[in-house]
Amino acid sequence: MNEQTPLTETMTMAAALNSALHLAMDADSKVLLLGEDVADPIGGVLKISKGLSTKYGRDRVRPTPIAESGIIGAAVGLALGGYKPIAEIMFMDFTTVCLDQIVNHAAKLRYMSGGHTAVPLTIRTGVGTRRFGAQHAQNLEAWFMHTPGIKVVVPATAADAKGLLMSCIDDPDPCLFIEHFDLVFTQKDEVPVGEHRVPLGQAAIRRPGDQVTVITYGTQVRTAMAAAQELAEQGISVEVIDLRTLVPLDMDTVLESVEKTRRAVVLHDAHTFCGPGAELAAQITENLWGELLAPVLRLGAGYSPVPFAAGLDFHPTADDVVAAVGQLLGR
Amino acid sequence: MNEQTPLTETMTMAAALNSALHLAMDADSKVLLLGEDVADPIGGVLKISKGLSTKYGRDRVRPTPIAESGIIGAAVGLALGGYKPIAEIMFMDFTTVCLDQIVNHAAKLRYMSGGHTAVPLTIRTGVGTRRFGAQHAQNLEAWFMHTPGIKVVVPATAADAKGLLMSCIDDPDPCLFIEHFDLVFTQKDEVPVGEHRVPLGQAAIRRPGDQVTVITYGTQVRTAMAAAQELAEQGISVEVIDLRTLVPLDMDTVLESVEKTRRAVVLHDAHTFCGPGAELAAQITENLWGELLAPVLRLGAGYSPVPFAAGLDFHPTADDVVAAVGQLLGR
Amino acid sequence: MLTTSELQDMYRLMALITATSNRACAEVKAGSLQSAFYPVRGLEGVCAALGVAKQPGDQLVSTYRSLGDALAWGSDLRRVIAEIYGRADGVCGGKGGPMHLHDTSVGYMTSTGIVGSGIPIAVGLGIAAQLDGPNSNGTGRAVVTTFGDGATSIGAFHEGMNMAALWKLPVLFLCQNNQWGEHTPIAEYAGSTDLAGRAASYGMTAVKVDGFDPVATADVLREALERARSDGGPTFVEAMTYRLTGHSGSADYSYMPAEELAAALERDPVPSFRRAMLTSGQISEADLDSIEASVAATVDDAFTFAQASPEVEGHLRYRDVFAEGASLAGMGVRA
Amino acid sequence: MLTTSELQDMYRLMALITATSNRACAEVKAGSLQSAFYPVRGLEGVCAALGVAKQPGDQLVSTYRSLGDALAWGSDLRRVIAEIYGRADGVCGGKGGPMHLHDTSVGYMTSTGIVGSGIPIAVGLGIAAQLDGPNSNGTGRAVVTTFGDGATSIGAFHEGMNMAALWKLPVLFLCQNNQWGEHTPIAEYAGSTDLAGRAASYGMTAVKVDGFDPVATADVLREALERARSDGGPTFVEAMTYRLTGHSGSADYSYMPAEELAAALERDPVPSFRRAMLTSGQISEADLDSIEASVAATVDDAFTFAQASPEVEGHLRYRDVFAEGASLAGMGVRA
Ligand SMILES: Cc1ncc(C[n+]2csc(CCOP(=O)(O)OP(=O)(O)O)c2C)c(N)n1
Ligand SMILES: Cc1ncc(C[n+]2csc(CCOP(=O)(O)OP(=O)(O)O)c2C)c(N)n1
Ligand SMILES: [Mg+2]
Ligand SMILES: [Mg+2]
Repeated sequence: MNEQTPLTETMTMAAALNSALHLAMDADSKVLLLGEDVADPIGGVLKISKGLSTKYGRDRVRPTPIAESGIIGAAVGLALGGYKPIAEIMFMDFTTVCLDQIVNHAAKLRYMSGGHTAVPLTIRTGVGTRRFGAQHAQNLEAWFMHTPGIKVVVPATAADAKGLLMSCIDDPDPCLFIEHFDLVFTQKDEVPVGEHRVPLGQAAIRRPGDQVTVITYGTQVRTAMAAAQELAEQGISVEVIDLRTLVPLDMDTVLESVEKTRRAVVLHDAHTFCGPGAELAAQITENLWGELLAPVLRLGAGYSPVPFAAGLDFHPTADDVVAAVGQLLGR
Repeated sequence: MNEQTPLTETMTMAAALNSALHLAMDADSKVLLLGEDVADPIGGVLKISKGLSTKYGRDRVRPTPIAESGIIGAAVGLALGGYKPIAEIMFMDFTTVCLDQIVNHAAKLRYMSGGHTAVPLTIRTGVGTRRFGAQHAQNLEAWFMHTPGIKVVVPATAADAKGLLMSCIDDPDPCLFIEHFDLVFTQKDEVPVGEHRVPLGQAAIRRPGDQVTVITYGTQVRTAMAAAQELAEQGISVEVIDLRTLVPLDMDTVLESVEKTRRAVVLHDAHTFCGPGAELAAQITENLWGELLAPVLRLGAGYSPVPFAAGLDFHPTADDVVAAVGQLLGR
Repeated sequence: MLTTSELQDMYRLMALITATSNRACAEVKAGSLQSAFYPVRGLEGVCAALGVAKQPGDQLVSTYRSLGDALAWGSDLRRVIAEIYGRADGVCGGKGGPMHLHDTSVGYMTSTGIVGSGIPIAVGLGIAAQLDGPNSNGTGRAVVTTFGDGATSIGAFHEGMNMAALWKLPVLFLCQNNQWGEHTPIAEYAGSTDLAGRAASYGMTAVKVDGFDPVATADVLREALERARSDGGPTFVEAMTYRLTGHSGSADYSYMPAEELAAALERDPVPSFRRAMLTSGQISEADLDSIEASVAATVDDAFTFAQASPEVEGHLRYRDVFAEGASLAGMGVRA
Repeated sequence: MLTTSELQDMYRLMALITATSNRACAEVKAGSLQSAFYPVRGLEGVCAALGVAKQPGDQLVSTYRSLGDALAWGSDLRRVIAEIYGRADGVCGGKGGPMHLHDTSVGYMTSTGIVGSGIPIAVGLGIAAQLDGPNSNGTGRAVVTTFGDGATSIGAFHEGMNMAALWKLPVLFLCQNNQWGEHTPIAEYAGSTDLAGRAASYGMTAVKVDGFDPVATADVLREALERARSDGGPTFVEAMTYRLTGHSGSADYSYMPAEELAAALERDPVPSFRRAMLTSGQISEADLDSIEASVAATVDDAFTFAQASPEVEGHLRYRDVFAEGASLAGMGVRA
C-alpha cells in the first residue's frame, strides 16, 4: 500500500489494537470508547483499552453498566450526535442481547432516512474459545453478512488488526470488528509504527500458489498456512487468501486466484451449515463454472452448539485442510 | 401420509393455524400459548389465536407485556417445567430483541446439559411486508439455520400450516415456525379436518417436471408455481420443490430431483447474500458435481434493507424465475 | 405562563395533528394509502405542549406513532405525508415510511418501529449533548424521546433509564401513556401501573401530568427541558392520556371498554381546549375558526402534494446502504 | 430459629464451598484446569442459607458463578467437579462446563452464562409451578433464581421482574450483591444503588439482608420461599456481600480498593461463622474441626475423581443437538 517501507515493530494483536485506539483517540476528539470494564485500571477484560481512560478521561472512555442494548443504542445515538463511537461487546455471543440495535438501527438508519443519518460506529467484539462453553465461543459473522448495512471485519494478523481497526473507526458506516481470543495474545507480527490503515474490502494473498486456493480469515489463516506449508513439503502448491473483510467482500481477488488454481477450499471456524463458506462457494461456482476442476469444498464447524469438552472440539484443523486439498487433487 | 383420504375443508392459512392451535390445546393440557395480545377479544393481532383464551382460559392463553426476552425466556422455563409452550413473537424482526433466549438458551439447553433438559418450545412468528417498513419485513431464517439446535419451519399452504404447526408442537425440540403475512389471509386450500400432521424434514414436490428444479419455500412457492405454469406454456417442464422445513433440511428430495433435471434454481425472499440459497447451492454442487449442466442459480432479495417505497420492491418475481430458467436452458 | 400566541400555536398544532391523523386513517381505510399508519388521536395535547416547550437545537427520537411528534418538532407537513406514501418527495426519500420518519434538518434524529428501542439512542444523543456542552449562547441542548406506556415493559427502557440517571444526561423521557399497548390495557401487562415510580427507582426525577391538559403539560415539559439544558439531569414525564382510536390506521376498537373510551372522548384535546379558550376568553372564536380553516387547507394541500409526488425510482434501490463509494459488488449488487 | 443440626449443615456447606472454590482456582492457576471458572468466595453465607431454606421439589436457575448454588442445591460434588473439567462423568457429560451446570435430578434446572438471562427462565418455571399448584402434601413449589448485582442493569432483569410481579409468581429473585460487576464497582454502573428499590417499583416484596450473616439470610430466604409456596407471590432479596476474590479463577484484584477488600475479609463467612458458633457455644470446636476435616477429604476426593474421569468421546459430538431420532444429514452431519 505504502510507497515507502514503513517502520515496523513486532507486537501482539492486543498491543496493535491498543495502539490503534490510542492513535485514533489522539487524532480525533470525536472518537469515544464505551463498554463494560473498558476504563483503567483494568482497561478492558483483555486489557486492550489499557491506558486510554487515564489519558483521555472517562468521558471519552466510558465504562458502562452490563446493558448491551444500552451500549449499542447509546453508540448509535452518539453517532447521530456527531461522534465516532467505538462500542465494545465483550463476547460476540452477547450480540444476541443487542442485535436489535445493531441490525435494525445501526445497519439501517442511513438507508431508512434516505441517506440523511450516517452511523459511523465501530463495534469491537471478541470470540471466545471452547473453554468458556457454548455461550461464549460462537462465530456469528454469517448473521451480520446476511444483514445489509454493516461491514464485517476479521483481522488475522497484528498488523491488520491495527490497520483494519483504524479504517473501521474512519469509516462513515457501522463496522463489526471481530477479535478472536485465540489470536489476541498469541498472534505476533510486524506492525507499522504510527498511523496505519488497511482498506476495507481488500483480501490479502498470504501465500501464493497455483494448484489449490484456500480462502479463509481470522484464526483459520494460521491453520491454512500450516497446511500449505505441509503440502508444500509434499510438492503441492497452495494459495492462501485471507479475506480480512467479509463485507465488503473482495470477490475479485478470490475469483482471480481460483481462475488460476481451478480448485478451492473455504475454511472458517463458523458453522459450515448456512455459513460464510456457502456464500463463497456459491459465488465461485456461479462465476467460474466450466473452469473449476472440482466442487468448492467447505470446512467449518459441525452442526452442534460449541461443546465444552476438549475431546469434542469441532473446528477444522490443518489435517482437515490437507485432506480437503488432497481430495480436490484426486489423491 | 394417511392411508385413507381424509376429509378436507377449504380454508385460509389463518383458519388452519387457528384450527391447529385449538386441536393441540384440546388434546394436551400442557400446551400453552403466550405472547402479546394473544387473548380474546382480539385473539392475536392477526386473530390467529381467536377463541383460545375464551375456551382455555388466560392461564393457558396468556397475554404478555411487550417484553420478547421475557416471553421467550418464560417459554423456555415453562418447557423446562414440563409444559409445551407456544410463544408468539409478533414480527420476525423482533427476534432481534430476544435472540439470546432463542439462540443461547432454547437451542442449546439440551446439548449443554448433556441431554438432561429438553425444550419442547414452538415459536410462532410473522413476516410482514414492505408496507410496514424496514424493521417489520425481514426474512431472517438464515440466522436460525446457522444456529444448531432449533428447527426452522415455513409453511406455504394452509394444509401445511396446520400439519407442520401440529408437528412443531409435538416436537421435543424448539421449533421456529414462520407465518408470512402475505400468505396468512390470502392463501386458501384444502385442509384435512381434525388432527393433521406433516412430518418435519420432508420437502414436497409441488409440481413434477424434468428440465429444471426450482427449490423454494414460503411465499415464493406461489411465485415458483406461477413461473412453472408460464414456462409449461412455453413447453418447458419445471419441477417445483417446497422445502417446508429448512431445519431439518430434506436434501434427499432436492438431490433426487436435481439428479434428474440437472439444473436448479433456489428461490426465496431472504437476502441472497449469505442466505439459505447459498447453502442449498453449495450442497447441490458438492453432491452432484459432474451431473449438473449449469451452476445452481440463486434468486433472493438484494443487498439492502427492506425499502418502504413500492417502486423499490426487491423480492424475486415470476419473471425473474422465468428468466433464470431460461438462462439455465441456454436461451 | 403561556402567551396568547403560544396558546394559539398550541391550538394550531393540535388541530393540525387531529386533522392529519384522521385524514391518514381515512385514506388507509379507503385503500388509497397502503401503509402501516398509527393514528395519534389522544396525544394532541402532549405533542402540542412539546411543540411550545422545545427550543431550536433540541433533538428528538420518536416512534412509529410519530405524526404528532414530527409536527411538534417542525417537520414539513408535505414531506412528512409524502413519506407516509413512500414517495420521492418524502422526508426520507420514500425509503423509511410512516414508522421511520427522520428529519435531521429540524433535529428530528430518528424514529423506531421497535418498541422501546429509541430510549438508548436518546441516551447516546444525550451523552453527545452533554459532551458538547452549552452552545455559544450559553445554553445546552436537550434530547427528547417519546414512547408509549407499553414500552416501559421492555429491556431497552430499563437499560437506557439507568444509564441516563447514572450519567445525569440532558434527556427528557416522555411517556405518552395512552393506557394501551396495542390491544392490551396497562393493568394486564404491568406489575405496577405507576410508571413514574419505576423511573424514580433509578434515581431520576419523575413527574406525572395530565396529558389531556396541554397547558399543564407544557409547564412540566418546559421545566424538564430547562433542567436538561442546565445540566440538571434527566426527567421522566408520564403524560396521562387515552388512545382515542384503535391501535393502527385500520384496526377496530371493539375491544376497548365503551364507557372508558366515551369518558376519554369527553376530554378530546382539540374540542376541550377550544372550550377552555372560549370560556377563559384567551382566544376568540373568530381566531379559533380561522386557525381551523387554515389547518384544513394545509392538510388538503399536503395530501394533494404527497399523492402527486412521484414514485421512487428503481435505480435508487441500492443507494444509501453504505456511504457513496463503498462497493456492493462482492455482495452481489452489480453497479 | 435454626436448629443445631441446621447450623452444622450450614457450616459444612460454607466450608465445602470455600474449599472447593479455592481448590478450583488453584488448579486454574496451576494450568491443570483449563476452563473459565468463577470463584464464589464471599457468597458462602448466602449459598448456605439457601441450602437450609430450600425444600425438596424447589427449583433453581443459576449463573456462571454457580458452584455455591449447586452445592446448596444438593448436586453431587464429584460430578460437578468432573463437569468443570469437561469430563465424561460430569453432570452434563462434559458438554456444559463450569458456566453451564445442570442437574435436573435435584431440581437444578439450568445455569446461564449470559448475565441476567436466567431471570425470565425462572419466571417460566414459576408459571409452571403456579399452574401445577400444590402437590399431594398441599405444598407448592418455589423457584429460585440467583444473579449478581450487575445483572440488575440488563433488560432481561426488568422484563422478568415485571412479569413475576404481574402474575404473582412463586419465585425468589436472589440478588447476590457482591458490589462488583467484573471490574466495575456498583456505584459506577447504577443510577441508584438501591436495587431492592427497583424491585419494589414493580409491586414486588423486596428485602435487603446482610449476606455475610447466614442466619439472618436463612430467615429471610425461608420467609420468601414460604411466601412463594403459599401463593403469596414473588420476593426480591438483595443479599449484601462482597467479592473476596477477583472476578474469575485467574483474574487479579489489583483494581479493588485494598481497605474495602480487607474490611470485607474481616467478615469472611467461614471464619466469622466459626467464631460466632464458638462464642455462642452453638457448635463445639471439636465438631467444627471434624466438619472441616471431612470437607477437606471430600474436596480431595472429588478432584481426584474428576481428574481420573475419562475425556468425552468424539462420537458424542452430535448427540443431544436434537432428541434422538432427528436426522442431521441435511445439515451436513453424516451418521
Ligand atoms: C419489540 C416490539 N414488540 C412488539 C411490537 C409490536 N407493537 C407495535 S406498537 C405496540 C404497542 C406499544 O404500546 P405503547 O408502547 O403503549 O405505545 P402506543 O402504541 O400505545 O403508542 C406493539 C406491541 C413492536 N413494534 N416492537
Ligand atoms: C449479557 C452479558 N454481558 C456481559 C457478560 C460478561 N460478564 C460476565 S460476568 C459479568 C459481571 C456480572 O456481574 P454481576 O451480575 O454482579 O455478577 P458477579 O459476577 O459479580 O457474580 C460480566 C459483565 C455476560 N456474561 N453477559
Ligand atoms: Mg400505549
Ligand atoms: Mg457482582
